[in-house]
Amino acid sequence: MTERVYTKEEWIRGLEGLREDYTLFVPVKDGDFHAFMPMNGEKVPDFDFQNTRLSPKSVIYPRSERLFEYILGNADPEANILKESSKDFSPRAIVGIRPCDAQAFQIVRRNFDNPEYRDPWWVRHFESTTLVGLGCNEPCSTCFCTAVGGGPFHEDGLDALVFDLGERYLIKGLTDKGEAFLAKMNGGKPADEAVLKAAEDLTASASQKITSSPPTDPLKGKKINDLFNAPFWEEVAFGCLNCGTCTYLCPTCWCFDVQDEVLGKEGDRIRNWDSCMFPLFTLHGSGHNPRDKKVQRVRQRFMHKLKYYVDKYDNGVQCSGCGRCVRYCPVNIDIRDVCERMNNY
Amino acid sequence: MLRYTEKIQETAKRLLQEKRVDAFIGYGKGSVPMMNQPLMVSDPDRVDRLYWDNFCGLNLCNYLTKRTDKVGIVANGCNSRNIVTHIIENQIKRDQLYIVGIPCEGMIDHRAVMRAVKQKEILDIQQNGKTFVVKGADFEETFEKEKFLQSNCAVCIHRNPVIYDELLGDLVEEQTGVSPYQDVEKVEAMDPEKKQGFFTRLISRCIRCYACRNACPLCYCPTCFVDESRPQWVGKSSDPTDTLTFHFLRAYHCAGRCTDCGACERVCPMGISMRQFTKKLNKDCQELFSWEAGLTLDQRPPLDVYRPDDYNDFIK
Amino acid sequence: MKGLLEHVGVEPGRLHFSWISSAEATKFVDVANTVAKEVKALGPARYFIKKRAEVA
Amino acid sequence: MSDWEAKITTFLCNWCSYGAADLAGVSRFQYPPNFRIIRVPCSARVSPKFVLAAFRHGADGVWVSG
Amino acid sequence: MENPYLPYPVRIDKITVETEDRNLKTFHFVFLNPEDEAKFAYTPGQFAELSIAGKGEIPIGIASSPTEKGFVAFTVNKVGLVSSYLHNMKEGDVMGIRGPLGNWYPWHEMEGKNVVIVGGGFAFTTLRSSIIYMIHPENRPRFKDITVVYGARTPGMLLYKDELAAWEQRDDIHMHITVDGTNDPDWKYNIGFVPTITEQKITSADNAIAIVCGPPIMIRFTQPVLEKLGFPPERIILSLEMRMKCGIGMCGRCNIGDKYVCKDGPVFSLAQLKEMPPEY
Repeated sequence: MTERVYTKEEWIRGLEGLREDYTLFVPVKDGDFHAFMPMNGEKVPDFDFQNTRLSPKSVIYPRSERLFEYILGNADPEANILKESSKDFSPRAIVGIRPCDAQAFQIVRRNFDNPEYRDPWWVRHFESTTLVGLGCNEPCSTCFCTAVGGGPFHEDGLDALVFDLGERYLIKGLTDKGEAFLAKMNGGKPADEAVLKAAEDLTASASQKITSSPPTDPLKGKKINDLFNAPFWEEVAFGCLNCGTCTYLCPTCWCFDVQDEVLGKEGDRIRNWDSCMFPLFTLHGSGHNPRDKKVQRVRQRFMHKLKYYVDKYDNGVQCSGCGRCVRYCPVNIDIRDVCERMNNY
Repeated sequence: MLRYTEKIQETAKRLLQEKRVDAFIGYGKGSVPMMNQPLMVSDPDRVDRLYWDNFCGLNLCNYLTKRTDKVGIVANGCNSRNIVTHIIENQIKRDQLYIVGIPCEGMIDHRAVMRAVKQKEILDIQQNGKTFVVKGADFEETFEKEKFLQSNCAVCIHRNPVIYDELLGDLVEEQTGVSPYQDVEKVEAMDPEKKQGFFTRLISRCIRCYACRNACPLCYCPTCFVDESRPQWVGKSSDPTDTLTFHFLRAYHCAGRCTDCGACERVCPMGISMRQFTKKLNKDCQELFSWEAGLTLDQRPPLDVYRPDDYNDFIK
Repeated sequence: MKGLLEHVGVEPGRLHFSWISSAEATKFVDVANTVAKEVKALGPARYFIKKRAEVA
Repeated sequence: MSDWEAKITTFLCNWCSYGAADLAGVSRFQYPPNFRIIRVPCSARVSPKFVLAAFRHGADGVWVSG
Repeated sequence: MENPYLPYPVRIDKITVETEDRNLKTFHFVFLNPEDEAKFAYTPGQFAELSIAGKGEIPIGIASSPTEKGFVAFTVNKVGLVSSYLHNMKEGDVMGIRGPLGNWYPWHEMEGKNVVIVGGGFAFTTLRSSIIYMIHPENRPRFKDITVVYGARTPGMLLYKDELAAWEQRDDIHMHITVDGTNDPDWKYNIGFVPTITEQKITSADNAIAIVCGPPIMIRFTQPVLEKLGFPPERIILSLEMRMKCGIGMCGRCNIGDKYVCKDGPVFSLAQLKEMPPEY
């Protein structure tokens, strides 16, 4: 395992040098908040941030993605037959991804990469991406990664992890992908004991700072139908506007919609993010809608994250504790509060 | 503004006990600073969850649409104007409502506060009349409320509720001398190409989560035009033209009905200022029809009626 | 409608409204000429046209 | 750009302007050929969606006439 | 990497109008690449996504049986954007099918048992597939008595009329065809709702498995009838419908509790459904 120390200037220079080998996605200040954007010489990476507004899931799983293309008509023998769109699967790296967001990819992976089917776009994008994490020295008050099996310096799901030690960065390679990334990067020197000790202390103190953590273990023992019929859903759902903010900002929400778009004789089949908050999500052709009411949709979202996923994969909840939905829900529906209610029911 | 909390609780308790209403809709204190939660209370013993402060910017009218029971609701200026619009548009009946009016002094823009503390994490906010104190892990700063109003509140000239059954507190003095349409005028002065650039940039961040549409009390159509598939008016991807079409038509559907309550901007997770669309229409309504939405129950909105003296210069 | 379209940057001369009775063939021709002239003067539209979706 | 011809989507009221257009045709009046006419039962049938749809499909101009 | 979203190109070979209201048509598809037919190996009860370039995809139960070679058939009701477009397509047109998807009727468990099939309306498609499959000479010995109750609103709304008549003639299958009502004086079969006919004609649940497929209202009333006859919930098999996009358990919309209708279903036993939230 490589452990190297970089000054902050060296680090940025090192990243610049990697631009030939990787498309680098780095946090950039964009208006009021940060976003992961390709490092292209114009945008200055800014690693002094709490977390990006949108999760980096869009690097691997874009908001809208062209899947197939085709031509229409009768003249061409190839007409009406779908062809896979060509895609760039060259190496990418997300530098500065928070451990919670990296863990989220592991959660989502169980959906997109399973023994029966593999989603060709998600899997190839994921496999070509190196995740270089940045530990959280100062977790937010809305963070609860420790409650869902993560932590501010959690290594699972990352290929390399960066510790911000004030003046310098310590970077640890964690997987082959991470080691390859480090091997290509210029600068830095091997880490000494003192630095490693500092990183350890930082890890311990950061975890201490996470105060809100509803336990998620009791969820497993509950019965789906009991929770489903619990009386608190009406109250939880009252304020909900049924907008897609929570699902679109969430790093672990993966639901999508497939749409065909045609212009003249050419068409595309496009995949867009979708949200279980929208009534259209489950509307049948017949007009029947099994989740017609707001309360059913809100219940679906929380049950999916905190119960169905738990039962289906037996691998924790479908939440990485990033706290985005807590902060940005316009009506302040707090997943921690819902989790407590489910625990106590 | 905090002083209203107790009064709201008392009023709600009384109304529920006297069975004047089946439920009472107000705000509850949120679990994170600067976020409040719309709340419905039907048990008189649980009114202590009701709350009021400078962050009650979400429009409660959303929760009135097509209700059949009797409800009490807190209403400041813009809430009350939307209640009027709802009544005119037959979304709820006047006699179902018990409106508890609250003279409003403007809501604080949480984004501006976050900007002022350089996006550092805010742990607590204390509101003391004209100032408020923001506390974080390693800082504490005092700000003047006046400078941090939501942009729609800063130019609001209808702070007092226009319709109510009971008023909590004294009416506040309305602002005068504000010029509400400065930003619209700035855009109007641009040439078409500049305008195109301005709006393309404005909505470039949009992720089509429809929070603006859903937070808008005017958007209650059973099927929104973006969801229609036959014909499909607008594509569902994040394509810029589709996004622009969505914002354009959403705004247009609010023409003559928008009360500039600011809910759309407040809820936008990407911080898009979509009032740039609706305000232009508000300005046109003001100039062409001398109309502001939601001020009276006796008149239908201008795009709803025909009058022989309607402006028609644009017709050849 | 026209107001907002112009506001977002569609040139004023692209959208026209008129009232013509069924007997006013000459007025129809006049207006048609004006409309065509104004639109031609603006050149081809580039804005607000749905092109192939700009997606990943 | 010399061979470019404007495409103008035109919504005409069945009872008014469509009649006028018809009469113009019958009377052999000359008018420009740029219009793609859509007959509507009343010009009030034209919703803002239609106008936008026309622009989205690449119309250079839209003319609504009652 | 194999792409589970890529449809196999097919040509429409034959279109049959099934019902008097012309809203149901059966489409026979032939694969453009013969090797795709082998890949599309299915079992009765499964469904596939019919994919039309420029319009989208719809999940439809497979109406043909794997014992019928050279084509696959689907019976489609005209309701939405894609199905309406499909109804206007002609023989010879090219489109796509993607599948087979989902699970199937529990053929292993049904071996050596009596099979009761209860169907209503246009949900009869995968049941047709099942019947053809079971009465194939190779498979027939695997099952004991086969009883079918099939109903529609009127005689004109029955699917596969010729085949129904042919099955009626056979002595290795008991057919009970019924309609809700008819003015036809020559109607020679039953009149009455499916649950009623089921109650009259099915006499025993001994060693029997029931497959029920039909509109929700029919299922709701048939269920107690079967239970009264003595069918335990694990031996009542239902096929569900849901809005789907991907058909492979990824897009997230067709779940009922922790089960996806597209991947874990569409076939569930009543016993399974009782453990799931009633959200369908």
